[in-house]
Amino acid sequence: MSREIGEVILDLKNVSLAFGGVKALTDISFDVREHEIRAIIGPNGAGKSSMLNVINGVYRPQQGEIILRGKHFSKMNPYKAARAGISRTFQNIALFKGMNVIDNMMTGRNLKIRSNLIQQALWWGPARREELEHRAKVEEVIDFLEIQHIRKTPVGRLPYGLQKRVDLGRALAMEPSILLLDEPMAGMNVEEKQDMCRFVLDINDQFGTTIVLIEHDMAVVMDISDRVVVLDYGRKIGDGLPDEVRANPEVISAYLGASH
Amino acid sequence: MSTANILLKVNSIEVIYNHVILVLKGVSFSVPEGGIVALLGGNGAGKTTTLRAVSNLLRGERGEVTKGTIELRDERIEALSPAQLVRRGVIQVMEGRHCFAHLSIEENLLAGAYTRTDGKAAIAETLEKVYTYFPRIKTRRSSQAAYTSGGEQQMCAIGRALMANPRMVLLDEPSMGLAPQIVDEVFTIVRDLNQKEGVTFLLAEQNTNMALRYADFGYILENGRVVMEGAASELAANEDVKEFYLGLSSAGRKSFRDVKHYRRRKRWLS
Amino acid sequence: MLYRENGQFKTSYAADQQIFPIAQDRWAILGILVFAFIGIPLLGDEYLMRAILIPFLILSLAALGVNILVGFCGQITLGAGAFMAVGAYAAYNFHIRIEGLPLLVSILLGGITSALVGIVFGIPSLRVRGLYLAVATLAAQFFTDWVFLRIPWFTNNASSGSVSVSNLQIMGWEIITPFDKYMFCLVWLTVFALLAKNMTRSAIGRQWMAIRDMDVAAEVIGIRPLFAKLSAFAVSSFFVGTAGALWGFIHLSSWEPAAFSVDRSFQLLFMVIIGGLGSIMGSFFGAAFIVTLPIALNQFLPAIGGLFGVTISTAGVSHAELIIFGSLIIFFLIKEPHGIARLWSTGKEKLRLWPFPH
Amino acid sequence: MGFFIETLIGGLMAGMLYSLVALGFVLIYKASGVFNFAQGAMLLFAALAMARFSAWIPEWLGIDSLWLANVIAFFIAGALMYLVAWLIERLVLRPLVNQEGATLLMATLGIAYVLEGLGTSIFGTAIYKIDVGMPKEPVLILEGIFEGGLLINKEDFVAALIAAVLVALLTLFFQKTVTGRALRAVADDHQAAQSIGIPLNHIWVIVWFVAGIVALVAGVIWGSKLGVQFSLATVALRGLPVVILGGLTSIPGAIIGGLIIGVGEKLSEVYLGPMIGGGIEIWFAYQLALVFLLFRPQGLFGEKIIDRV
Repeated sequence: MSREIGEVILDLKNVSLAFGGVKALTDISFDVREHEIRAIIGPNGAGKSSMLNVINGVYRPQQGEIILRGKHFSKMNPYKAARAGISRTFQNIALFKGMNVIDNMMTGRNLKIRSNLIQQALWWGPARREELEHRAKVEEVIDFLEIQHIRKTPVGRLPYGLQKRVDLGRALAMEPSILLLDEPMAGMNVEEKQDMCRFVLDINDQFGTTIVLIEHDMAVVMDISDRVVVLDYGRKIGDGLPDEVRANPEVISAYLGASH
Repeated sequence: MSTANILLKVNSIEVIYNHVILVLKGVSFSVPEGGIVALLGGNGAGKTTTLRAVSNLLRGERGEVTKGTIELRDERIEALSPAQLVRRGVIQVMEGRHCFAHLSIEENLLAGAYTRTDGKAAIAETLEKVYTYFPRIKTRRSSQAAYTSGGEQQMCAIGRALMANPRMVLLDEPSMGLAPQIVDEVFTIVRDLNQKEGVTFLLAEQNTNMALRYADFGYILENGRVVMEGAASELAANEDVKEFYLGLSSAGRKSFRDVKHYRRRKRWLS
Repeated sequence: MLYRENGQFKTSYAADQQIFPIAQDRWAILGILVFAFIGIPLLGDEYLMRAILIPFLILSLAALGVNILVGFCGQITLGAGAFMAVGAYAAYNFHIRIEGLPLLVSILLGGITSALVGIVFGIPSLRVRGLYLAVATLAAQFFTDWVFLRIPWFTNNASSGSVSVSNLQIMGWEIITPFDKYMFCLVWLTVFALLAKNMTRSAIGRQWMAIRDMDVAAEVIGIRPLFAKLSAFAVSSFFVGTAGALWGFIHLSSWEPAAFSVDRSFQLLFMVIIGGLGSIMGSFFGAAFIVTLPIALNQFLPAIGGLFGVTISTAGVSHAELIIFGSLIIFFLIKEPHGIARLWSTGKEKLRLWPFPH
Repeated sequence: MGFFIETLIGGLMAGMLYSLVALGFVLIYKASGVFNFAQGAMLLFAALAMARFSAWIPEWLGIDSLWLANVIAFFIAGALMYLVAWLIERLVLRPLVNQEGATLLMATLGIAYVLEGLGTSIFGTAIYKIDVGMPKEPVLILEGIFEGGLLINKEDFVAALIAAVLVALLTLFFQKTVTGRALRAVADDHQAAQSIGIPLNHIWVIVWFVAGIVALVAGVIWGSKLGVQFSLATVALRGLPVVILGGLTSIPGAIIGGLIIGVGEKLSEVYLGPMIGGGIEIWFAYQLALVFLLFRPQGLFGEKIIDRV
């Protein structure tokens, strides 16, 4: 494999997050290196999704800071995160249900749109040109994800597995440098998981995108991730290479259970 | 399966959503009394729709059974309301758990006893029984359901269904989004309930591995049709099932990293 | 088998992104336009224009505006009437206070004022959602009701807010007859419908819809809710405001605040919901339905009564109108909760599949 | 000072009535997720029925007792409200199950038109009186403390008392009974409630009926104060700011919100009105609610919107 894992580009330092007194994350530090696939695992309610939400600014941690390519953010917000090249998918699929596949993915190009409202209303000059350019870009992503046959289908009508793929497509349309995936394989059978793994690996491989991934399926995590961090009750209980984590006794008792 | 103890019999049903979208194209299967039957298959295969057709929760989604019959102990049930079905002992635990977010766990459970007419004492007894099966949620009994974890919500949802004293539970994706350990726990409880209480289960599951380990019999759905059926052990031994649903090849489990960029066609489609 | 897109292959994204990608649709819409611009003026009488067509055109414009906000951006408003009022009274003030200001400019300025007011009343939408927001928009309604009734400056010291305009002309074209008025409104609506369609099919429209469908996800992909929501309020209020100005200037020529009461707001909301939320076409369907229904009832009820040998009193007719209007609305919502536009597209889909369903 | 307190109390009393209207909204919203714009029309319909039957019954049955006539009329009007609830469930809610909020809202506007049309064609359009023997005379209290004492309307006082009792009963019903729990379950998740065998249709009839009774009580109080006429339907518009101030899902919110709006309206009308031209109470109530909303988007007591990403 040609990709080279680079320096740390995303670094979380001592992050703590609480909702009305209930602690979701306690003093968590971890880093992500460029081009790696970084997995976050842990039991339900361990704070995995909260972690992603902190990274892209949906939640504001009470303590700690986020360092992105050397820039310190004590307050991240989703817009800033998006500008900085972070995109994500959602655990419960957060597609725009009233739009078709293409339009959903076109929203991913939003930050790159330069024309203003009036130009768009007149469908004139840069507005029209941009629309075509971005459409071409989106079509590339559609080809990559092999969803050509559904490009005009309203997303609400798609089966779950394809919705997950469109969700990924929307995130990819942003051409992110860091991609956060929240349980991309939940509720899938092995065949579909294989497809999804292939996409994740290809994204990582072809575009060099750094990937942070939450996943329950241990087989998937062990096979495709470079490093794994393990959370339990909002604390970090393990961090390292997949094999190290699998051998960590604390991780076994909290999460994996004896049979795995 | 002998026909003597068939509890539920579904006969080539067809389901259409919104008058135009055909989702089930003639699905037939049967569930024996006291069995655990699994409906397996990918997303959009029609598992959830099948369960909804049985429990008659389709109408809210603008779907309807347009052909075929569904019989419970030889009684046609397509026209019954969900409430009437619960009174006949058939109850569904929906995908995604659907606990009452603002009610406490205990209130959730008690709400499950709405159709019971056998008095408070009997309900209290069932509540205790549910708590013995799910000790984990007993400790959270007074928390609002919205603030409990996914595993606890799944247990709450199953427990809530048990409060109705059902003979048959339709379980939709019980493992979805749960940590491996919790999935084990949930399935173990399902087996216990089946063996000790004699509750019949019809479950729809993506997690083929888990489902086949606990079920007696399985049906594989694809594109709204049953493409394969058999005893759980037979299915688990089938080469196609192994490859496409369990991720095993003759050389043992294949790493997800080594998945090829092309796929072999399934034999039953060719 | 006539309605097919078979054989119409798109060779460029530009072709695929046309407003009507299917050739049959393009011909149909062209036909309608030709009929509206040439056929109706030749065939229609003055009553038809005054009582039905002009109100239909203006209210369609307002419905377009409401649909942008409610249907595309998902912010329910019960205060659309207020913005019609703002548009009408603002245009009125520009018209009488600035000597020689062209009519077009007055109306556009009315729209712009309405857009600014819309932004102010849109600010709560950044915090408040759904039905709470819907009720909050009533604040705008009651506030403007009061302003134009009680503050004499806005109505040039006219009593009880009643004002009138006369002598309307554009570059020498005097707008007097129903025919002139019809043409003026038709041109206006055609232009603005096109603008609305363009917005909804480009980036700004996608921003609105993204906010409507899932605001957290929209933020995460870099859409600022502030800009998306307030721009929807502004554009919507602009449309509604110009519609208000047209309603006052062209349709009524003299009016008072009651012309833009809360009932008007409900009426507009009915139009977009019955017509189809998030559909440009739907706005026209809805407006047509709501404008013609009361007139039809009014005409036919006594006749039907007569058929059975009952004379229905005027009061009886108005009561029956209420009942039938209410029932029909419920009936429509049940029949197709997504509005006539959905009925239309399902019909087209079936036609496309015909004669082989599924 | 005395005048201020009188205004304040007047506001509180008026607020209690707003609370009753708001309560109808809250009940229906909680259980069926419907924002019921027909609440005003229901109130008008109930009040019209009460006014007309209490006048017709002595004629028809030849009884002299006003009290008895009122009781019978109340029960007839109540039965009528049950019929209305049943019809609404059958003809509107059932076919529209699981539709979006805006669609349901429009449907209730449709219901409002139908009810207004029906009410006026059955019962007529004149102004009617409801005489339930409410004490009309004002009383002076606390003469020792304030100069000239405080002038309190006894009728308002009785009305407030009735409203308070009604609210207490409803709260008990919701929190303590099996049906109440089922109602709350339905309010949380229709489908899940259906899946465990709670019959939605039945629950909705109950809840619309309860809201109908609340409308009837409010209609009787309001009607006996101001007479029954078509404009009573617009009372609902006065209840709306109360609902959003208090929170769409909170019964205590409806009460407290009503009081705040009542007091706010009266004080603003008396002290602010003369300065800027009068007639400000309606929009003032809405603006007041709006300002509150900016600080608490789910209303004062509304349940926090629990959403997880």
